[in-house]
Amino acid sequence: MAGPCYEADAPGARLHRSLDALDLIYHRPSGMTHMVSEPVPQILAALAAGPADAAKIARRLAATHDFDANGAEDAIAARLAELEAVGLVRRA
Amino acid sequence: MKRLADALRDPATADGLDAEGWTGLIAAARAEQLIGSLAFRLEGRSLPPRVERIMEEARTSAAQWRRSALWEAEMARRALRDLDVPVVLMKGTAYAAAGLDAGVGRSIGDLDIMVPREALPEVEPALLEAGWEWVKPDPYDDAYYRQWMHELPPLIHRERDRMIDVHHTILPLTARVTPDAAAMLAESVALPDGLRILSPEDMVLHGVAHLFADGDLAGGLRNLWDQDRLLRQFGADKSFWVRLGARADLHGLGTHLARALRLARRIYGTPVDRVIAGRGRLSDLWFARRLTARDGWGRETRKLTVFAFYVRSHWLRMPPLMLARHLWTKWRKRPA
Amino acid sequence: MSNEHDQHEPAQAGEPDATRRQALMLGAVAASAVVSIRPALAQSAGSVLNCEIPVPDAGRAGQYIAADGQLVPPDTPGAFPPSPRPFKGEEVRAAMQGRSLPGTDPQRSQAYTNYIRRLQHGQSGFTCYASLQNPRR
Amino acid sequence: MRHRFDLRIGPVGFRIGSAWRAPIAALGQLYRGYPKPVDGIADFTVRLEPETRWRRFVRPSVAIRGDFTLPDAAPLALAHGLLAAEMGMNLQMALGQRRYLILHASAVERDGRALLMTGHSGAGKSTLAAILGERGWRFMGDEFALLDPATGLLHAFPRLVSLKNQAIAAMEAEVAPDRFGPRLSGTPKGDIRHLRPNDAAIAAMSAPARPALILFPRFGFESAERPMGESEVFVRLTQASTNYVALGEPGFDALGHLVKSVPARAIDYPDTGSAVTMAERLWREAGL
Repeated sequence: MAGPCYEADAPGARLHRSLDALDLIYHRPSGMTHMVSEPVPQILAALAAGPADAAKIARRLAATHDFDANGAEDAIAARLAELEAVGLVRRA
Repeated sequence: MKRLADALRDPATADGLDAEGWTGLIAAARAEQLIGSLAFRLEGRSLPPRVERIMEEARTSAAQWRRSALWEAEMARRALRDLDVPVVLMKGTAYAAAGLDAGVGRSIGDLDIMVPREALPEVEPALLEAGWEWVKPDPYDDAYYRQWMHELPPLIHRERDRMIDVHHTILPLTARVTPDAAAMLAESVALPDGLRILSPEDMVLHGVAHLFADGDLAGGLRNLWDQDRLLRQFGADKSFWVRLGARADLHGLGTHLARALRLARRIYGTPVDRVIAGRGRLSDLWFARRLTARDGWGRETRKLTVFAFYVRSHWLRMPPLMLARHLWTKWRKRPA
Repeated sequence: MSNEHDQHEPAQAGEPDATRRQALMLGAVAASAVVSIRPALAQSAGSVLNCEIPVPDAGRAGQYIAADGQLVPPDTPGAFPPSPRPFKGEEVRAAMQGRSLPGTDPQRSQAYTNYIRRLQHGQSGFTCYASLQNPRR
Repeated sequence: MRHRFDLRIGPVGFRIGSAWRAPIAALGQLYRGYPKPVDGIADFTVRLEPETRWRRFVRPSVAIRGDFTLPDAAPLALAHGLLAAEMGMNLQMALGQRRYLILHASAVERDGRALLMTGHSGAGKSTLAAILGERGWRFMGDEFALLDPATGLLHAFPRLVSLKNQAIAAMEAEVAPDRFGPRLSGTPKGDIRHLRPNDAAIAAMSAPARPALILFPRFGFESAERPMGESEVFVRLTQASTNYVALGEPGFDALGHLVKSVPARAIDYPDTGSAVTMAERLWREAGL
C-alpha cells in the first residue's frame, strides 16, 4: 500500500544541534524548537532529495544506513505522521 | 494621548522629546498595542540610545508575532486544504500575509479566519483532527453561541497553545448591522499559497465594522491606524474610493465608514475622499476624545467618556427584544 | 573546561552528514520521536502572580447564581447571592475535584463552580479558569 | 501617578508609580543607592493602583498593572505593597523582556565566572544565592538571570532578595538588621521578608559574568549529586525560562551554547551549610 507522499522545507529552514541523547531542531518558519531522536534527522535529510512516501524514504535510507527492514515502512510512516503534526513535513 | 497619534502620523513630532516624554510615549504605545508600529515608524531616526534599544526590541517582538501568525495560518491551511473551502484570513494575519503596510510592526494575537457558514460542519472536524480543541472541555450553551455569534466557540491548538477564531460573518448575527458575508467571500482574493484575504474595500470595511459596531472603542487607536495604513496604500488609486463607497452601501456600513474616514483624517491626517467622509459632526470630537484617552502612564483617562462607550457597546451588541427572548428562554429552562 | 566560544560545534543549518554508512534505529510504531518545546510562560508567570475568579464578574455584579450556574435576577428563589470575594485559582481547582469553595456549603459551591465552568472568552476570570483547565499552558 | 520611584536593576530600568505613598517609601528605603534608568528612560513601567477608585481608601487593595499585565491577577493588601511592587517588576520581565534570555534562576559570581542555580520554588535557590553572596561570592540575583544571546554573558539582576518562611530566620542570623524590609505576614506566598543585596553586589551590578557551572538544587534530602545530561538540562532550562520561545532563533542559539559549554549537576541537600560546602567543592572540581 502506498502511504501519503511528504515533503519538507529546504534544509536551510532548520537549525540542527546534537546533544548527548537527543538532537535539537529549530524550525525557522514556525520559530519552534523540537527535540528529536533517531530516525527523525535522517528522515528529514532523506527528504532533501525530494518528496517521498514511507517506502521511498526507506529505500533512500537503506542506501546509507543499516536497519531492520522488517516493519521499517510502518515505523517510518509513524514518524512521518508525527513530523506532519508538528509541521516539519507536509503532504506533497 | 495625542502625542502617540502624532508620532505615528509624523515621526518628526517626537524629535526633541525629553526623557519624561519618551517614557510616557513608550508606555502609551504599549498600552495601545502600537509599540511595534511606532518602532518601525521611528526606524532610522536619531533617537536617545535607550529609546533606540527599546524600539529595536519592539521590532524583534513584532517579527516574532508575524512569524507565529503566519505559521498558524499555514497550519490552518494544511488542516483545511482537502476541503475545497475558501479560507479567508482576517485582520493582522491578513495584513502580514499580504505584505501590506498595515502589517508592519503590528501586534497579532489569535488567528482569525472566515469560511462560508455552510462549510462549518466540515471545517470544525478538520480542525479538531489537526489538533485544535475546544478551549473548554464542555462547550455548553453551544447552540446559543452557534446560532447567534459570528464565530465558532474559540479553539486552541493543544500543542502550540494558539487560539483560532473561525468566523462565518464579520459581526454577531445579533448586531443591528449585518454586512453581507457571502459577498465578502465572493470578492475575496487568493494569495499564492491558496489562502485568501478580503478585497481591499472589504478589508477596510471589516475594520470599520469592528471599530464601531462591535465594541467600546477599546483598542480603537490601533484599529484606526490599520485603516490609515490601508487607506493610504489602496487610496492612491482613485477608483478604490468609488468601489469603497458602493461596497459600504451594500453592507449597510455607510455611516460607520464616513465616521471612520473623518476620524482617521482628524487623528492621523489620512487623505480621504471628502464626499464619502461627509460633513464633520460634533460627536466626532467625542469619538476622538475616546480614542486618545490614554495618559503617559498607560492608563485610560476620561473615565466618563470611556464608560459611556462601554454602555454603548452593550446595547449595540444585542437588540432589546433579542435580549428579552434570551433571558426568557433561560428562565424557562431553569430547574423547578 | 574552557570558556571559549568555539569549544563546541555550533548549531548548523540542515541535518548531519548522512553519507557515512551507519546503523539506524527506526523505533517502534507507537513510540514518539518528537517533543516540542512549549512556552513556559504560564508556569513562571503563575509563580509571580496568582489569579482569581470573581463570581459573577463586575459587569454583572449583583445578579444571583442559579444552581446550574446561570445568572438570574437578584432574589430569584433557589439561586445564590454573589460571592462576597473572588476565588483563587487554587481554590477553584480544588472545587473542581470535589471540595467546596471556601465559605460556601456544597450546593452553593456547586452553583458557583457551574458558573465558573460557563465563563466565556473575554469575561473576567476566564483566563484564570482556562489556565486551570490546561495545566500544560 | 501620585507617588513614583525610578531605579535600575542590572541592565533594566523601571518606573514605578503608586496611588499610595507607603510602597514607594519602602522601595526608596530598600533600594537606596541604586542607579536611575539609563538616559532617564525606563524600560518598563509598573503601576500600583486601586482596583476601583474608592478602593484607594476603603480596604485598600493594590492592583498590579503596567506595560504588561496579566488578566485576572489577584490584588494584594496595601500592607503588602512592597511585594506588589516586586511582583510588578517581575511581571514586566517575565512578559516583556526580549533582549535577554530570562532564566528563572539565582546566580553568584567569582573571578568573572557565574554559578547558576535553578529549580522549582522551595528548592532553595534564593537562599543559597543569598548565603553565598555573604560568603565571598558576588550576589547577581535570586530570581532572574539574564543571558545575553549576543555575547553568551550573564547579566546580573540583583533585586531585593525575597525570603520566604524559614529562609527568613536563616538570613537574619547572617546579615545586619538594617538590610531587611518589614516582615510581610500572610501574603499569598506565605511570610515574606525582603533583603537588600550587599553594597558590593549593588556596586558591581553592571558587570556581566561568563556562565561556568549550573546547579539544580533540591532541599530536604540527604546530600547527593549527579551529573545531568545536556538534553535534560536543555529541557529544564526552557521550562525555567519565561521567554525562550518568544526569543526565537537567538534564544535557541544562546541556550544550546550554554548547555553545550557549561557543566551541570543536580544536588540534593539537607541543610544550607552542606549545600554551600557542595557548591564550593563542585566549583573547584570543575576547575574554576
